[in-house]
Amino acid sequence: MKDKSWHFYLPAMILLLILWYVISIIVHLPIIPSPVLVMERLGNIFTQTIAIHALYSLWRIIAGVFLAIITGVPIAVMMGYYKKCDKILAPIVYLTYPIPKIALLPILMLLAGIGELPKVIMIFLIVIFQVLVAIRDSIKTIPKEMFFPLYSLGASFRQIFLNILWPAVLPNFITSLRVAMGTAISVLFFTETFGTKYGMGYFIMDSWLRVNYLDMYAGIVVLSLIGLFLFGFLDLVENYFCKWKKKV
Amino acid sequence: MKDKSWHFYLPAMILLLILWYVISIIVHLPIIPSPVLVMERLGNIFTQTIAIHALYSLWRIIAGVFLAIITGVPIAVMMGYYKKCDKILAPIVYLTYPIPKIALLPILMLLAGIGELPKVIMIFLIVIFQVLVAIRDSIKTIPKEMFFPLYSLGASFRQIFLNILWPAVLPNFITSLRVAMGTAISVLFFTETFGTKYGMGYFIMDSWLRVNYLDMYAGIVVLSLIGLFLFGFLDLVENYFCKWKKKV
Amino acid sequence: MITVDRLYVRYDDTNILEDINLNLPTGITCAVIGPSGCGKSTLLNVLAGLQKNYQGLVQINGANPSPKKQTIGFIPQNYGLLPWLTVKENILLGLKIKKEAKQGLPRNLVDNLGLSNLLNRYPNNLSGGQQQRVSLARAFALKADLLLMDEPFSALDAITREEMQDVFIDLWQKQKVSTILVTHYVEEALYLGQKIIVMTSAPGGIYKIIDNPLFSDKNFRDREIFSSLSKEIRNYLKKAGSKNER
Amino acid sequence: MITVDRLYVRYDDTNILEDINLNLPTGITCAVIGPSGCGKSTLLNVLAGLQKNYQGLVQINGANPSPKKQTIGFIPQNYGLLPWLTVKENILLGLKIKKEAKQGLPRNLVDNLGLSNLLNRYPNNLSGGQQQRVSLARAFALKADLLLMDEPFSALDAITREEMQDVFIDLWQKQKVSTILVTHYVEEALYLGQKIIVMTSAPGGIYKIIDNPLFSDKNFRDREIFSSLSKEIRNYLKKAGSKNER
Amino acid sequence: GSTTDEKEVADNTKTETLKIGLMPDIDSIPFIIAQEKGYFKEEGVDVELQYFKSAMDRDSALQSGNLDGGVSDMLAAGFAKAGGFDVKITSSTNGNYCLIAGTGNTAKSLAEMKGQNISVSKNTIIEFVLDEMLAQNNMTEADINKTVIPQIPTRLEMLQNGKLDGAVLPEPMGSIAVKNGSYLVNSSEAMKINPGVMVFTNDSVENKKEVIKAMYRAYDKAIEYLNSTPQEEYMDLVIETAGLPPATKDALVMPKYMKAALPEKSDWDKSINWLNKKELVTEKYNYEDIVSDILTK
Ligand SMILES: Nc1ncnc2c1ncn2[C@@H]1O[C@H](COP(=O)(O)OP(=O)(O)OP(=O)(O)O)[C@@H](O)[C@H]1O
Ligand SMILES: Nc1ncnc2c1ncn2[C@@H]1O[C@H](COP(=O)(O)OP(=O)(O)OP(=O)(O)O)[C@@H](O)[C@H]1O
Ligand SMILES: [Mg+2]
Ligand SMILES: [Mg+2]
Repeated sequence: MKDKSWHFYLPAMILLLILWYVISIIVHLPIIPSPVLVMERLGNIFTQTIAIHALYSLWRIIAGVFLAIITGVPIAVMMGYYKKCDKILAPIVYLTYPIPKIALLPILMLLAGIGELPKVIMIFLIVIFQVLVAIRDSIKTIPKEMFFPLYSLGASFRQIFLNILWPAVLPNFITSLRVAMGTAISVLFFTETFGTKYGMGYFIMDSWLRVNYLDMYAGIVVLSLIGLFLFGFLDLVENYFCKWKKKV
Repeated sequence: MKDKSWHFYLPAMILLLILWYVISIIVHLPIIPSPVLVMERLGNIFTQTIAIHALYSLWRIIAGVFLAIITGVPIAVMMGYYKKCDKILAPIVYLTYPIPKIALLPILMLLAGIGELPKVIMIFLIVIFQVLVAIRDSIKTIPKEMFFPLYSLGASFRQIFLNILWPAVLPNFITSLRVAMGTAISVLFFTETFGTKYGMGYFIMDSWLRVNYLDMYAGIVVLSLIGLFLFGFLDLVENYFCKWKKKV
Repeated sequence: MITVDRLYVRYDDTNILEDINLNLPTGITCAVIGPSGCGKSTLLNVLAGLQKNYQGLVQINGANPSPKKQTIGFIPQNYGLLPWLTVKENILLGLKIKKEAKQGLPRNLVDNLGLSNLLNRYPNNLSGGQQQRVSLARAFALKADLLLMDEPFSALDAITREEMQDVFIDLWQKQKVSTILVTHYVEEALYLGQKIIVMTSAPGGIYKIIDNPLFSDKNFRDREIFSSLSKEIRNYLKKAGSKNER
Repeated sequence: MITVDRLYVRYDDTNILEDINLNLPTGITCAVIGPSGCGKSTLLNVLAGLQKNYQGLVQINGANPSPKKQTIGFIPQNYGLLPWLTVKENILLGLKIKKEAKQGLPRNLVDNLGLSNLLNRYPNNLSGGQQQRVSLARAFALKADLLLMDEPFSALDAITREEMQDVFIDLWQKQKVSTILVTHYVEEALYLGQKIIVMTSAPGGIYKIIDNPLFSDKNFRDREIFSSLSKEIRNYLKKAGSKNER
Repeated sequence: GSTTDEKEVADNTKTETLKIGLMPDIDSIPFIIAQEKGYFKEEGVDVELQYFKSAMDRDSALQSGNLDGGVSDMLAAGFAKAGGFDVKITSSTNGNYCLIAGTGNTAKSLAEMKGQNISVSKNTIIEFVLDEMLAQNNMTEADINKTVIPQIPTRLEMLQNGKLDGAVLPEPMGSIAVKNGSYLVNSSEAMKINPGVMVFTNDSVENKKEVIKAMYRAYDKAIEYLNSTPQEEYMDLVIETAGLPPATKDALVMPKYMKAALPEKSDWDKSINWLNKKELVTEKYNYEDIVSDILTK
């Protein structure tokens, strides 16, 4: 966290706030409220209102992404490592990836009801493909010589996974998680608009509908901070696990 | 295209169709129509109706992704290569990436109206971050020894870009485009629902609101095929430019 | 017992190895020497079970080469260290995989190879010669049935090289492990190989197999036969190389 | 004219190079020899302008080492080939960057290095020795002001190595290019170096600089002074190595 | 007399386009007819109809100046006003919102639906209508279980498949559900509340007064046409243009359309009360604050 602490973000934050402020003054419409007013509103409603929404969203994102990881990584590893697996699964992935998951929402609700499950599943469905494609492709870029030491030791697949596939893919995996997190946050807008009264997606959408732009922007700010928090967490993970990459 | 031709996809297609068929029989509701009926409908309406929608969507996706590439790649390269650039821009990216772009629709409409422009910009805004993060991260993973031959020749930045950065990053770039394409397709649902009567997003949404599930599924099938087409195109590009990667 | 019978290896449409025949009893050390690009590494890869695309019969102790059955200590030409493991972890990797890690780091070996101060470094932060010694340590620690070494001392200076050669000789004398090593140095071949195989290039084949009386003789340079034998081998090498283009 | 004055290089908190002082006139060839991990590659990196983190004065023809001002032919220890370029493109890379590619591939050089049949291959499909020769071709094609070679012949068999050494000597005699090469072989140092620098390790320093009368003498092995000189250098090496741990 | 009047208007407004946002519901039908039958042209106005799939997109377009006005409702107008957008209600429209009991639900009245799942979209006209119905039955929100599902087709689908006990649906979806075997419990029409309105930005009301008036004349012509023509004659066209389900044709009985008129004051009072009570809007806007008398002046 050394170089990703407050004074890493502070200048950028201030810059963005100034930019926002200037635009809000130029446009001078309630559709772009001044950041001062938004921050004020945020301060007023955070603890009573937004905090609970943020927690709901956080849990759904984490659950969805977690599900995507534990099912996506094994499949991706198999696809990247075993040509045969790839031959069978790649066309299925290529065919199903572009299916617009949002259009499947009615089916999902029909099958999974309107509780927490379909929301998590929707995040899962969208994120898993990104994890899948990124990991599969990055396993394929490992030069085959990299495997020789382990092959020549007669390593089992598990050992190859632990000693080569996983460490080699980790940086790309974290990148794909970064991308997926961003997507997961966007997806909240589909998933948190039905069958719930909580979640940042619900909150922002509701504020929008109510033409309450102050609330809406306060929500956007909080969502960005959630994203920032998740990104920062990934940075920590990367620093910890990819020590060997550190350049002098 | 050798190993990505029809007989690459055919088994998967048949499998998915069978799966779909079985589910449609089990559920037995109009919301999951039989693929036979959908294909029939697709055959009937493709040329008069869907083709034009598909073309509109294709152009918007390509325009948005193209914009994202020509602005995103240079920024990402600077960020990945120059530590200082990264120091300045990374926090901005980290802060703005999680901002839900959909919530910015009012602002976008304010700035760009409701014609083609905001649709392309929306795709651009969502895709550029994925390209940015992926390329930046992958440039950072190039081992520094890789640069030595060019450094020792006193190469200019342009030469380093052309000879190292670009070829080294290309495979990851294509992966990120694959992921981004999938996202771009999902985004159609926000972007094509206002100010237009064309586009697959519009078509599917319209069919949905009309409770015309046959049309809706026909649209989903076409959208998947568009995705497939774009993926196949990326495969071709990869095969062509990454010849050196081919394994024996 | 290593048996190779009519071995052919081809990439694309050209033969890399052609009609290789070999019979090496267990416990022998054998030096392979030959022109650049003649297929020495390829031959080692076949024996290590890494190159599976070949024609002909290859057997190690009566079975196909398979690292699951035999314990093979393999030192590839580019050292084959894993960049995300420290030196220590890299050395222990083989033992870990063979489920013998509990016996711990072979301190003696590590000392002899001059690695004691580098144990917590990552390979990227080592010099070429240091990396090569880590690779040696990994293979030697294994107590392998078969040792395959591809130019194992190439990145070492003359003095260190000789010390490492002695480490190997010691090891061999204790464990009598069958060894095939590729080398570019006639002297090295004469010191370390009971048999010396000279290969021809394009396509790679066996030009001559020489029985070497100088093996493991510390003073082999001073023996009478040394200069005649080394001249002979250099001659073979020249002929083998000029037979075709490199 | 290469001037090095009180050069220090450190990683983390340990000195890798300590108090290096050197004065080499233009057009000289100089062989560097020293124990594994003593800092030879680091020294070359400093001279090539790749390692910028150093203390002390380093000047090449009166200016800081900078590949933009001088044309430097650099052969790194790991060959430094770009995997996405064919052999031909790799060889031409230097010329292209120095904007002299229009003169085309130096056919003669490529023939002498035995690469004519490999021009359309990618580096990953080459043997170690072949890769090294491609790296040599790239550096030699450049008509460099300064040639820095890190163990340039280490992956070549004895015969090929001697041929390549002669290619270098030819080149040097035509262009009188200042050269610093790292080698592990006393013989190689004696054949290719007008001066021979012996380094100590941990931290790396200069132990001795020897003027070598045997330089470029094809029959240097038969000269009287050869065996005494090579004994002397081996002795220095031993002392330099034992001074500290490797 | 009237012909010269029209000419004058036509001359004044030749260059000005009126952009109106529509949604796929029956309020939009008169506009489609007026466009198709050329009534707008006859009145000399250039009206551009923009179709939206969600209220949010429509409101964003309105608030970002891409529309002059649109088919909307009193609650949206109240929200906009509170959000700082000066909008004016200019007339009431003819929407209808139905409370439907799901398939297999035996309830025949709201009172019998105590404790059941009733689906609405939150903070919208839909929820407002349901709350009004509850109030009429002396019930409160706590008596039922409100389930939020914003997408209308999804609500319909869940209702028809027995995943919901009830739902409030706009026309023509309500009629379609009834046609498919669900039971119509109550409707806004039956309760004589009508929160559906036309909304214009204050800017347009002030600067395009004549254009809007001309537009309303064409609108009234369309209403005359609608009320005097059998619905088979125009239904196909309307379904196609508005984006309504094909089933509308058989299921929907067109309501008696009213000519453009100012909305009832009581409807506005109910709406703003509801907004205030739910603390969605704090100010209590008067009928006069928000309704423009452009039609009557
Ligand atoms: N993937 C490949 N595709 C085509 N040819 C290859 C491939 N790999 C190696 N070769 C060729 O096979 C031959 C043998 O290679 P190998 O690496 O076995 O040589 P070697 O004897 O080890 O040479 P060196 O002493 O230079 O290491 C070489 O001519 C090389 O060009
Ligand atoms: N990134 C690094 N971090 C820390 N120490 C390093 C790093 N790179 C090199 N070293 C150390 O610096 C010393 C000199 O390395 P260098 O590569 O210059 O040695 P060398 O003389 O070329 O050795 P060799 O003959 O084995 O190639 C070595 O001891 C090495 O461990
Ligand atoms: Mg080899
Ligand atoms: Mg070195």
